[in-house]
Amino acid sequence: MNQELTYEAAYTELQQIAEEIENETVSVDVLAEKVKRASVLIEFCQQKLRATEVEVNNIIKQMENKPGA
Amino acid sequence: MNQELTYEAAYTELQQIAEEIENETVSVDVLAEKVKRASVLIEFCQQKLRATEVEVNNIIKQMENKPGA
Amino acid sequence: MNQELTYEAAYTELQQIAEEIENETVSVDVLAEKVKRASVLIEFCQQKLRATEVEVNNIIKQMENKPGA
Amino acid sequence: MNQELTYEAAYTELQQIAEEIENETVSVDVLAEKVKRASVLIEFCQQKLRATEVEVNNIIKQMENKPGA
Amino acid sequence: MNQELTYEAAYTELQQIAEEIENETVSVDVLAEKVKRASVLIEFCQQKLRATEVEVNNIIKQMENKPGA
Amino acid sequence: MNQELTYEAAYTELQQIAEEIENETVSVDVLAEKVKRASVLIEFCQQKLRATEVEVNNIIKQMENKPGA
Amino acid sequence: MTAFETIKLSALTGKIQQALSNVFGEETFWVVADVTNHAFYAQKGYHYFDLVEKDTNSSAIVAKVAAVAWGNGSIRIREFEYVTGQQFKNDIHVLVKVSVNYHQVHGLQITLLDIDTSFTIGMLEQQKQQTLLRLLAECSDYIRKVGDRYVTRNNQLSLPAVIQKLAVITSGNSAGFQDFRHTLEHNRFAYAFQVDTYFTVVQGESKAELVQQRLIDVYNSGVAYDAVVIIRGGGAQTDFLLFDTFLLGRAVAKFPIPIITGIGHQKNETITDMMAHSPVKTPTKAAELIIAHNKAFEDGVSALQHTILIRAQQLFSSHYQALSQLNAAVINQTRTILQGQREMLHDYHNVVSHGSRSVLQHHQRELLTLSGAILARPRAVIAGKQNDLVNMTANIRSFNRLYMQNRRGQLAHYDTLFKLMSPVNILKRGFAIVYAGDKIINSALPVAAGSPITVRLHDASLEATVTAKTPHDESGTDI
Repeated sequence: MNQELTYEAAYTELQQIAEEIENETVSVDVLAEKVKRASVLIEFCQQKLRATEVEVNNIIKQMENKPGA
Repeated sequence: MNQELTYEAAYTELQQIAEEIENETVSVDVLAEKVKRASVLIEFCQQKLRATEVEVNNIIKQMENKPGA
Repeated sequence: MNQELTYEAAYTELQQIAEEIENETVSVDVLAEKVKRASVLIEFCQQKLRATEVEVNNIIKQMENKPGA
Repeated sequence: MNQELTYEAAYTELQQIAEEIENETVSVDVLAEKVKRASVLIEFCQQKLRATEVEVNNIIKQMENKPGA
Repeated sequence: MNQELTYEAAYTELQQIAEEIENETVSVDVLAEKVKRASVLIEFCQQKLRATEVEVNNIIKQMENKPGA
Repeated sequence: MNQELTYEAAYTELQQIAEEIENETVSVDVLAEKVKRASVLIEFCQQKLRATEVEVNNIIKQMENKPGA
Repeated sequence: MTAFETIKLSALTGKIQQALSNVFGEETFWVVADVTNHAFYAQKGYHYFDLVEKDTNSSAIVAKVAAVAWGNGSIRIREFEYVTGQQFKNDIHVLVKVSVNYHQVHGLQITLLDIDTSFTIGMLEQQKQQTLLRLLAECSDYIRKVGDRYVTRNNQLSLPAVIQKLAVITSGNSAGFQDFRHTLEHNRFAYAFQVDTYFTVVQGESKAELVQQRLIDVYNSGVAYDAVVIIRGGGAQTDFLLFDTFLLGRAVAKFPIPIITGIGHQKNETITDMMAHSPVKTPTKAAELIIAHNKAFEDGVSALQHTILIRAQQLFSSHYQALSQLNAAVINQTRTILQGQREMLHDYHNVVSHGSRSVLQHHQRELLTLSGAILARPRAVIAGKQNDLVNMTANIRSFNRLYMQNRRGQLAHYDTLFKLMSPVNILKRGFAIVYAGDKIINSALPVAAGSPITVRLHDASLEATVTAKTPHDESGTDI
């Protein structure tokens, strides 16, 4: 599933989990499970962000190295 | 029965018993029985809470150790 | 009969006796008998109360001895 | 006959005699007899009352001696 | 005949005689006789009354002397 | 498409990308792609501004050979 | 040989000279006239020309005089040309200040001392206004006047984002064109341009048709030019009248490619400038305008680049922050939930333990109250009953006393009654009983006079005989 997971989808799911936990609508029975999932999603998002950042920074560096800019 | 008992179910039952005792609608004849049941439910819930807490703390520790967080 | 007597039933009967005596609807002929019955019921209720108290206290003590409580 | 006489019956009869005397519906011929009967009934009632009192007091004393009461 | 005479019978006869005399249908001869008879009856009644009073007072005195009263 | 790319079209597209990024309507998932495209467009404009007609054709040819464009 | 007197020609011309000098002397005149047969000797700075007056209707010459300008006059003409932009030449209408001279060799001569520039400017301005009115009248499809401005098809065109492909209409290798080209090619941004030149003679009003033809050539070339630049070749200041012509004004206004003019004049802008897209003063300024235009575009691109880079980085930081906040929220709230549940369980624990004790205590109290009620009451009941019995005894005694009294009263009543009724007591009160024979009579009816009767009194009986009988009235017997 993670192969097809997008940042948007992961973030949306994360927000839902955060909201559920915030509103205390999550049961103790599934709390650990939800927190686990949140941790997976956060890590996924962070990795995705870092990867994107690196990619974007590379593009920016290339642009800055060109004399015309 | 306890194998299938959930925290939610236990908690709800506990609430009912507590309410009965608080409102003194519980008969002396079943009081001991109710208190016994409440004690079983409280212990169950506490164990479940402790287990969840340990699990959640582990996940949180992992989350906090990640530099991106 | 006492084996099957419940606190509730005993208490209800006691209330009836009290009411009869109060309203003086009880005849002198059965007064002693009623008072005797009342004394039996009161003793039964007290024993039941004491027994329940001991039982409840034991359960509570057990609960309090558990570290999680 | 006195063995079967109850306080209630005795008292009722006493009331009748007193009423008869009051209303002067009793003949002089039987007045002494009636008054005699009344005296018998009063004594019966008093004995009955005393007996009941003793009995009740005993029950109460027993109950009061019990520590739980 | 006097042994069997009751206060009631005597009194009733007295009443009859008084009525007859009042209506004046009785001759002087008979009148004298009637008056004679009445005097006998009155005496009888008075004696009876006195006897009964003594008897009744004795009974009542006994009743009142009893400690339970 | 690139053969027909004009300064105007490039500028409009750049504006759209800038606006999307500004309004945060661009997803992280496509952010790198968008920045890449922006860099291509900017390079196109800058090179074309300084190139002769012959050179312009070369620029376009180069852009067509790049997979991202 | 003839005998008449002769004089030398020089004597005659001397007399003419004298006569004219006497009449005109040093007097000068402001004369309005047209110029013809103009010739200019640049080396000497001499102008030779004729001043003529034409009949306003037939254009036939009604007056003509040869004129010359040199020295100050020539200088005034040069100033005139510079100020008006009008070349001193044939067929111009001028106001000139002249003196009249006679030269013995050259004959009658008018010398131009001064030329009135404002007269000619006024003339030219009048012509220009007429041309503009004509343009508005005849070309209303693509020329309108809005306030002081002329709105034309050409100046309503928008310049492309970048101006790179240019058609330049100019006189070949004129100084202006060189300036233009140099400025373009040596721009400090290294922008590349493609410049196609369309050479023409840009001098003299009559060349307007040529310029128009070059515009048509540009159009027909099929090249997608970004702009057309019209540059005057430079040099003399007298070439402007071409740009005030109706022909060129119309062509420029109507032209479908934006036209930039760099005509290089000092005075009011020409009609061509008014009709063009972007008029500037000089060819160099035209080149600078184009470079600035492209620079603005590149600046725009750079600004967007800057925005995109900054925003992309901000986007990352805001996403990092959002993630971090979510992470913190999940962690904190999870702990809050667990803590909350722990507290709730603790509360329930308290409720159950205290509550159950309180339930028991409550029942204990109730039981005590109830048993107290049950135990206290019987004694009162018994006491009440005892009281009842005592009352009963007392009642019986008092009832008995009343009973006896009543009985005694009854008997006493009868005793009294019978004592009163006793016959003995009646006789004692003076009454008598009358017997007729054995019978007591209570009526005189059966007793006749002379009958024997017995009268009984309480102490004796009297034997008697009736002597008379008198009946009583009813009323009289009522004692």
